[in-house]
Amino acid sequence: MKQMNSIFVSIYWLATLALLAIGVVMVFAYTPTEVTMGPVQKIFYLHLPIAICTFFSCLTVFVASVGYLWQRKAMWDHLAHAAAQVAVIYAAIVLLTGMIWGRAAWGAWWQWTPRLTFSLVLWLLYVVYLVIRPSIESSQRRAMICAVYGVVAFLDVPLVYLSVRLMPDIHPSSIELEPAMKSTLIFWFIPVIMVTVGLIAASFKLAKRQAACNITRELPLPKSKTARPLRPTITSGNRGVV
Amino acid sequence: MMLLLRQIIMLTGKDLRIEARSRQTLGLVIVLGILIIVVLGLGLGPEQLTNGASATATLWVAYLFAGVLVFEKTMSVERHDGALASLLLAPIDRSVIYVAKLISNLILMLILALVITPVAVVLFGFDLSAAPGQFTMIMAMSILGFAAVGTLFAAVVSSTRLQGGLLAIVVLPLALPLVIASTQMMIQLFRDGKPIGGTGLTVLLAADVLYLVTSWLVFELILEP
Amino acid sequence: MTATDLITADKQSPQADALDWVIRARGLSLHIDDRAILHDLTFDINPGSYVALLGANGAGKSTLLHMLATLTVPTAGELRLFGKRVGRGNPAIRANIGMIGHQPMLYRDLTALENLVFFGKLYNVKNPTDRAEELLDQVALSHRADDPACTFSRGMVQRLAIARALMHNPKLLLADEPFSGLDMASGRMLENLLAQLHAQGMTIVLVNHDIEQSLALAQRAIALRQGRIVVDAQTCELDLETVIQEIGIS
Amino acid sequence: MNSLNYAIGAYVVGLGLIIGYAAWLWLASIAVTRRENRQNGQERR
Repeated sequence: MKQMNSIFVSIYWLATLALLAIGVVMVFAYTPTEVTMGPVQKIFYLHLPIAICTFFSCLTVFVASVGYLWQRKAMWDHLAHAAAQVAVIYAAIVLLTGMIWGRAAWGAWWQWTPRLTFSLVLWLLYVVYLVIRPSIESSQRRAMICAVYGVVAFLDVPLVYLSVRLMPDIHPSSIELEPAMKSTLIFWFIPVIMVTVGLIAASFKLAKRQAACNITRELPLPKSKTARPLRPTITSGNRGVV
Repeated sequence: MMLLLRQIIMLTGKDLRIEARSRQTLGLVIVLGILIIVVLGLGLGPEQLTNGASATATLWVAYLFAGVLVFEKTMSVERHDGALASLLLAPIDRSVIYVAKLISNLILMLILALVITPVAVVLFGFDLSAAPGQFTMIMAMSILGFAAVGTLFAAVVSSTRLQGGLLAIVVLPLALPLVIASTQMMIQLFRDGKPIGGTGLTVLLAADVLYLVTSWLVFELILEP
Repeated sequence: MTATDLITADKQSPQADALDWVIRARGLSLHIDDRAILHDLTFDINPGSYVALLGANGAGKSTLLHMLATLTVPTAGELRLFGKRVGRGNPAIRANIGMIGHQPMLYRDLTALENLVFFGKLYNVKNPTDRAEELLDQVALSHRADDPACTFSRGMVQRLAIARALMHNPKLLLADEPFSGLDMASGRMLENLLAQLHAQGMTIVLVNHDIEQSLALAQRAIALRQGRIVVDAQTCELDLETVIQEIGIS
Repeated sequence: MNSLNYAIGAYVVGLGLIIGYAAWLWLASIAVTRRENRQNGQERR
């Protein structure tokens, strides 16, 4: 069974890589350059699917956190941790590509526009999730705190989205997509979703195996009948104190 | 219902009596608030300060960090001698403990606000005269949401021996929507002079309701001696 | 130590006498992070008995005591206290349980009297102040009633903790390592206090790492090893050697 | 033309982060396998 599994995994990743490569070729060779924005618009085909999948991984963190709060099984915590890692990586991509787009289109790396601020705050929210994990020793306590944080952070996302829209939006840009562009965009969703699911699954499996290794399994205690335990020295002070 | 109210009043009374008796939290927190305002005020420089928006930002920073200290202190009182275990053993509802602790935190934050806001206004000439009523309303709603999340996570985090900056790191990002919404509304209010729009208020209201409800539900699950 | 009656006799509600057990555990087990802390514990504790939970560190005795105090929910098995099944949120059952531990479990900034009155009100005890005064008198702390608990010595705080545990006349007293940190005199005094309570019909479950002291005090001993019951017998039939060997103190 | 470089740069950054994370996961799984073998080896001996 193990053998079958690893074959499937390698096929899965090869297919994803192939699709990604095709996607890149399509973006730079097949799709026409957008007239008003110029070639920088090509970032859109990566930016949008990754943004959607960021939301998907945040949702997974939320579901896994609720799962842990409800069942208290370590498995949920591993899933939340895995999904949070992917969420942070993806939020970083959305943030960076957004900044690059802003730099190319309006000349500044950073502007307090609603979209950019939203991805920054989203990234911050889930980076904090990862940052607080190592500073809590007991695994049960860590799972508990992260579960509560995972729930509240996800519920925070719509609030951030709403409050960010209060900010003045200097460059409202909604561009019209030609059919060729649309097909590339839709095509790009396939590899990105495959990568997301693959990364979350791989990270989840890894977290589970790491936790299994961490459980301190001492060698079983010698059966009391056979091996004589060390006789505790019973002095007057500590009467047989263990 | 009356019993719940009586229990809440009892617990809040206990918190405030302990605070009055030990006087550790309030003095510390007020001085920290003033320190933050002075540092930020000096940093921003006089010309920046006249408009209300930077006043809100400065006050927000003071409230956030002083507030985190309040939440940490009021919860450590419970943990100190294992008193929380006897509270949990008592035949009272766990949400009563949450509401009582929230109210105590709010009272302490109110006292904190009543002290450091005038200090900020006097020291740096914030002219809140344009819309003092709306200013207080916005700040009150934001502090309520902030305290709701702060109290929940103070209980969650306090159970680990390691407190330190953990509570601040956890609570501050969660309070960001409140900060963004209230500062944007202040900008509209003071700099542009426009009355505050509906979305701003809905955000604050939604945040308050959301934080209160989630904390209420989750508190039951996470409170352990 | 005045031997007045710490718990007034009439408070014993008839319903408790009808049952022949106070605690009935069936197959209690607890798993944390897929590690079994307690394995399928089954035992009955009948009213008025003095039971000692023994075991090496980490054998799960404190966890079991917290479970009996309904503070921890078992992952499997059923626990019945005073005839009622323990589920989520059970104020009625908790009203009959008193607990003392190595921590005093009260507010160090409040005075002794304020602490007792506060907890009394929580258990809606009628006229809590009189009850508090009476208990402070019995634990010989009435001269310190208005001093904050932080000014008390370790022994005095422990006596105050007992008074707090008895404020609402519990039928079951759980003690989690109450002797730790006590000097000889306060330890002796605490032993007498517990013996007196037992004489007046209180059911006591004591967790203690000092095995000889527990064997001397308690009627019955339940020893745990790695979350399993290895010994459950009357203390008179047990001797220190076998218990130490059974517990497998390496 | 430099906005094309920005577009290429964005893809390099985006895919680079994904591949970097995947590589990190792969390395970590090798480390875990080594720990598992050692632990299993220990018990069998």
